[in-house]
Amino acid sequence: MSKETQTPPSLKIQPFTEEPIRFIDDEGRPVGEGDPAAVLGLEDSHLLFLYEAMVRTREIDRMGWILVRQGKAAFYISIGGQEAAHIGSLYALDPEDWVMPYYRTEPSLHLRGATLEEIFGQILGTNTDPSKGRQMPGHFGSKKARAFVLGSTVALGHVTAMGVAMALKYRKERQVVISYGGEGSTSEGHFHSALNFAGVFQLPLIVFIQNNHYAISVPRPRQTAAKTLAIKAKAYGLPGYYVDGNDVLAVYAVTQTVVDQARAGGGPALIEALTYRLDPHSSADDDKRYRSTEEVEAWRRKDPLIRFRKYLESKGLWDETKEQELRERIQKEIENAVEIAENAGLPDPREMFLEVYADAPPHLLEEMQELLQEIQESRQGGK
Amino acid sequence: MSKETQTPPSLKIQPFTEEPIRFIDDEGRPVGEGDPAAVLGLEDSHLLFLYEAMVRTREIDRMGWILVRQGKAAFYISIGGQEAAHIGSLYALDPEDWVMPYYRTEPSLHLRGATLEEIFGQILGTNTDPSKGRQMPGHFGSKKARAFVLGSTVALGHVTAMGVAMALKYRKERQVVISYGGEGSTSEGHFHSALNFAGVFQLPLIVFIQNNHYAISVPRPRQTAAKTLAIKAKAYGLPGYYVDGNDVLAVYAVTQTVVDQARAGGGPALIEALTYRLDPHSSADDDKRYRSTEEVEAWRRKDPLIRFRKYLESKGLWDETKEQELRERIQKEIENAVEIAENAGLPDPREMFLEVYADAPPHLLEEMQELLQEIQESRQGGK
Amino acid sequence: MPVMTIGEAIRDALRGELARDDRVLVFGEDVGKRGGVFNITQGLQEEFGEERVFDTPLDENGILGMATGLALMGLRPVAEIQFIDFIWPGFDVIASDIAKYRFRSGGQYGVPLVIRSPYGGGVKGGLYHSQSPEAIFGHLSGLKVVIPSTPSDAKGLLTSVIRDDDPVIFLEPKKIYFAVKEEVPAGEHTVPLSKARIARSGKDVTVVTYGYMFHETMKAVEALVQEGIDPEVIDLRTIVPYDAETILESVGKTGKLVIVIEAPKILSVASEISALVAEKAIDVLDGPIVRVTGWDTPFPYALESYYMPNRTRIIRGVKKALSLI
Amino acid sequence: MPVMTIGEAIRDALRGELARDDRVLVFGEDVGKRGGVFNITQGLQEEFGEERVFDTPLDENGILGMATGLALMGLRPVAEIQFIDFIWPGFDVIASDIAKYRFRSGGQYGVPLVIRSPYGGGVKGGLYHSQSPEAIFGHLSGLKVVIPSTPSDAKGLLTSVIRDDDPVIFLEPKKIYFAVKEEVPAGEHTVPLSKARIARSGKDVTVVTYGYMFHETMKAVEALVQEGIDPEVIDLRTIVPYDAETILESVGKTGKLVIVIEAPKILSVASEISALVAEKAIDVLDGPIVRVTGWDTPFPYALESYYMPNRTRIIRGVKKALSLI
Ligand SMILES: Cc1ncc(C[n+]2csc(CCOP(=O)(O)OP(=O)(O)O)c2C)c(N)n1
Ligand SMILES: Cc1ncc(C[n+]2csc(CCOP(=O)(O)OP(=O)(O)O)c2C)c(N)n1
Ligand SMILES: [Mg+2]
Ligand SMILES: [Mg+2]
Repeated sequence: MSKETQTPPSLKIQPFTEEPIRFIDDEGRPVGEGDPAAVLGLEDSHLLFLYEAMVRTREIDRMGWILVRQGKAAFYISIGGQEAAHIGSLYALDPEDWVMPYYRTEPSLHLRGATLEEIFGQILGTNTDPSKGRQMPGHFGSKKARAFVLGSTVALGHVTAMGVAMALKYRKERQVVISYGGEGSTSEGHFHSALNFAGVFQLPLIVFIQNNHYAISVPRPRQTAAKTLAIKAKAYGLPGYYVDGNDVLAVYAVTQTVVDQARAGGGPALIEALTYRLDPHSSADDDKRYRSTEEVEAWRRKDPLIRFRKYLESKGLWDETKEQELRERIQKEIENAVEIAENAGLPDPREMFLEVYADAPPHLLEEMQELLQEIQESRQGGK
Repeated sequence: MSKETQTPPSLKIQPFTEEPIRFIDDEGRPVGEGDPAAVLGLEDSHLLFLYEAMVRTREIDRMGWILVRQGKAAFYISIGGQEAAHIGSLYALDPEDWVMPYYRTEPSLHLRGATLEEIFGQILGTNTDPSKGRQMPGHFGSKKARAFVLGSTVALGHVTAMGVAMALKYRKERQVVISYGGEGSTSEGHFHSALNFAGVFQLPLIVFIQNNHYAISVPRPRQTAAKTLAIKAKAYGLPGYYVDGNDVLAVYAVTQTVVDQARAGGGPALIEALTYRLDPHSSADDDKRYRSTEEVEAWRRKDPLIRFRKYLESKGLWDETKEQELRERIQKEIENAVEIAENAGLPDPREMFLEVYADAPPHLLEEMQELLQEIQESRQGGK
Repeated sequence: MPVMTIGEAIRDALRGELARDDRVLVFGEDVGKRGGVFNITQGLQEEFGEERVFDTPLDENGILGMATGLALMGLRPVAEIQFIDFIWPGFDVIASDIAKYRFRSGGQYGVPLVIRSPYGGGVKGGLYHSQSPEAIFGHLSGLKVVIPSTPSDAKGLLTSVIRDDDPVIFLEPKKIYFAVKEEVPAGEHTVPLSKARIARSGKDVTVVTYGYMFHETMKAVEALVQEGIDPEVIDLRTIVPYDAETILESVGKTGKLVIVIEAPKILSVASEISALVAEKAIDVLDGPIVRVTGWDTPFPYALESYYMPNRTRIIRGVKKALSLI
Repeated sequence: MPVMTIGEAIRDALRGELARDDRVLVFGEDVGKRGGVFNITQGLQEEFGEERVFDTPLDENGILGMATGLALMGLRPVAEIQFIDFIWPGFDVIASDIAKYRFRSGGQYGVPLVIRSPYGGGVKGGLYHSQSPEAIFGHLSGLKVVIPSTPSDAKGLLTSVIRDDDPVIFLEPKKIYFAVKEEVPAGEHTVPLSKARIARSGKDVTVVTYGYMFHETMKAVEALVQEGIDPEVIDLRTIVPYDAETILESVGKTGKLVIVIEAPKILSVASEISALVAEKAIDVLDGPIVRVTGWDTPFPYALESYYMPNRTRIIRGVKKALSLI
């Protein structure tokens, strides 16, 4: 279900607010005048689509954790709690737009057509991964979904996305590129370079920061002395928006606003979405060491899914039966996809040598032969 | 002549002004109420000291260019036009404070006790250079003058200076560190890292940006879309001051304000001094390609030396005879110093190998022997 | 003597130096409450306070700039880079400042500092949590590069590098942080830099290695000995400036040389050691110098076990050196 | 054929590719009106407009990120880094993104781009305008590194790398930008990558070199020939992936090998070439493999002429290889 909406001109979203922009409160009640859906020109079907996308993202995420516990995945990095920030912003894009993911983006890219087999292939490192199991879980990208394949260096994607935006401008395309990162990513030079160049060249780049309060264990105030992250846009002559990242409608509205601006040649923007990571940083983390259960529990009550569901219920669009039905349907799809991904098997070692350069040079062909020899010997001798 | 002044509490210097802070105008006339010297608590002797320091800086600079023309120096990088920005800010420091220079700082470090022989030794690459001729002209540093020895990477000094400030804080010293750079240096990640860390740890760091309108040929608007460079401080939760860099009193006043704040534990600040480079970027540049003679001439009329001299004359502190006398005196000192520096001879090649590590490892001693052998053979055979 | 893992031995060295010398500061991402993502700095912040052991923003460039400035002022910073793969945003500080400060200042300033970081493969970390870039640091004149392979060396070498007057990159083989145990001297314990360790004496072939590969090599040696081959194994310990003397002496005895490392082969430490011997001791050599290395590809995730040198690959390498295959 | 310097030949190649292919963009610091600090891009902005040839902010990280993004989208960026010594602020883009993009994406994406930069000593540039860091790039699997030594190669190789589907670091020996002249083919001219050039045939010793050192080597050769020594000189041209075949064939003939480069010795390209031969052709060698290089120190300013390898040092190196000293 893709939307055909455009931000209605009546909608005035302001940069540099002191408080995050919100459309619905923690209890799913509209903030301000009128029903937010009406204000945003979103129909019921759009709202339901958004909710389903968030639930899917959550369920994919749950399965990620299960696969680690089952010993099938070596690692998992969660998205739990940040679904609204991802889905709300991705929803503002056209299919032709480009996404520079960060490691928490993986499950949400299903929204852009990445199949469940592909996503779980990535998590499991098997042949259904479009990137052939080359990277750790969390590093999903797919050309088909117009999502680039991120590396692990925090913030590096921002500066590459800036270059992508430059290409779009040079080619006079009407597409935009959105680059994701955590609040920790604003500390790296890549963030600085990306926004500075984007400002100078007025590029169609949106840097979308998920401020989830922690960079692993390091709390937000240790990341920067700036009051908000959005204010950092001032350093580059850009607008910076501060939005409630657990309010999918607000995230959508703000993103749609800047996407429309960028598409119209209005240049780049920075968005800070205030959210919270409900799970440990990754399957290798122990978050008890640096935050209290009370803090986590308090945020669990602000779960973006619960909040949006309440809103839908208040509009009579949702109930427990629908919820059950949805979860079950998704669960089945996921289980099926995991099975396919698992059975797809390990990538062929030979390809490793063939995809370093466009054409494999002699020394890599030689190394490939050595490896094949070694594999044979190991099989014989047992290594 | 060192000052014993402190910023009078009456002086309210504000960050983030739209226009540069000024105390005297282009014609040397006071701006605002009262005589700036009185407002700043500067006595006549202080004013004359400042003027002399600027003239010295200019004359050292002139000699730098002459040495290139004479073929004695391989390269020179000018300070002409930026004397007020350098001298005004250095004057706000205590002798115990620390300076991270940039390549245009060299002549002005004379103010902090670097001798003329040392400075010209650096420019000529001879034995009176405290750094033993290891670097190109412009890369002067002297531990005695509490000036670090910069490398050539633009902006790198900012991030090192941040570490120095951290040491000062850890040691609970009352010293501060000031780090210089051009407006181009604000584009590098080092600037970002330095100010971000300085903000988080509330360090006694002043980053002093000389906005001289060009980074070699690249004009200021191509450097960043931000309205001012001072505004970049907002990204780090810091105050950013915008000052007329050709007004030595304003530069002094602003720097003294932030130095006092930093010394009192008030944390870091950013200063943008608006100035202009009157000469080509360096002896290797041809500035005709990227700026008009008219533009340069217009700025020549705003020469910080002329401007301050007019102010002194209006106060009856200066006249042409004094000027002549001063210039001649300095000229003699400089000529004398150049001679000493020139005659000091080339550094000993052996030391190259001994100062890579604290103790030279065997492979470097071996290479040293090879070089000595080679020198001998070259002498015999002619290379 | 207490029995420790490499990780514990590193923590012990840090604790010892923090206690002994108030110029020592430990900082990096997540080194405080979290105790580092490998728990190496666990408990240190509690013990020594937030002024001595602290978290930084997520910016390696800032971390390294901070270390440089601290060292310039006479402190002894020990900066942690969470994974060596993430050091590149700060590489300019290393290449342009740290490695050259003493030289460029004509000896006026030095920057005695330590950059510690886990490196190497074997933990299913994929491209960016597995690399072995020691060659890159080693090529920058002015740096020292040190890699321990045993708990005792981990403690002794780290203590030595913290006390050393030069900047050091100290790389910790993460795969064996908690896998190898041995007795480690309690209290002060230093191991001299630029001195290799002859881990096994032998007469047939010299095998130079370091880090995790040392252990993989010892497994191969076991099998080789079964076949009647008697290798000498040298654990290099300091990668630059390395102990040429020990290597040349050993090759003088064996006439054969194999170098075993994890990194890609081209322009690697294996190439350097080979070139040293080919330059200085070609006359004693009576077989090819064989480099057993990772492949010249980025480090793969799913196929990690196909990438890293293992017993099989090492045995093949030694046999090549002995012209047996 | 027109006579050109290396600098002119590079400009000619850029002009040719800008004209031929609108995917080619040229950018960097001061490349526009200023025409680059070495005047290499002079006139190109006027000819092709500000959209094709443009100045950037002073930030190598931004420049390289821009190049990567452009390449991902199918353009053919040619980024100039003003001096290779200043590339480090952007090194993460190279090490983590550019070198690994094709591999990590399983071939979904590639980043065909060129990073051109002046490198090497000889212009009194001191520590930061003289370095030769080709070994560092060469160790990063996934990059190509190319260095021309003649005008004709400068044009042909640059044209080839712009058309190549892989990312390339193209290093230009700044000392001889305008010092060497020769006839250069007009119009389209390409030179194949990974093919070394036998610049002089000889039978006594193989000398592998590249860049400015090629010319210094030829001077030494002149003197050596006088003494009755007949060297074969190989100009490597592509540093990685290098032409092992040509080197091995030559050493097969001469049995002696000297490598002449400007960079410090440790972990250098000289070490790599030496290791190649010690691994694959030890049996044909009958003398030490000698590395003639810059010293393992930072690059000095006043004493530049003592640092760089010159005729004397090369002659000594060749004689060592021939066991004459
Ligand atoms: C350059 C770099 N340094 C360190 C790391 C290790 N690391 C991975 S995620 C992370 C924290 C990121 O925090 P943030 O940007 O806030 O994103 P979040 O994980 O909270 O979504 C760190 C330190 C890395 N991947 N890259
Ligand atoms: C990292 C880096 N890139 C490029 C250069 C070459 N370079 C030297 S000075 C300069 C311009 C600096 O401009 P700005 O910072 O405005 O200072 P100004 O020279 O105008 O005082 C450039 C590009 C360098 N030294 N370092
Ligand atoms: Mg975070
Ligand atoms: Mg400037």
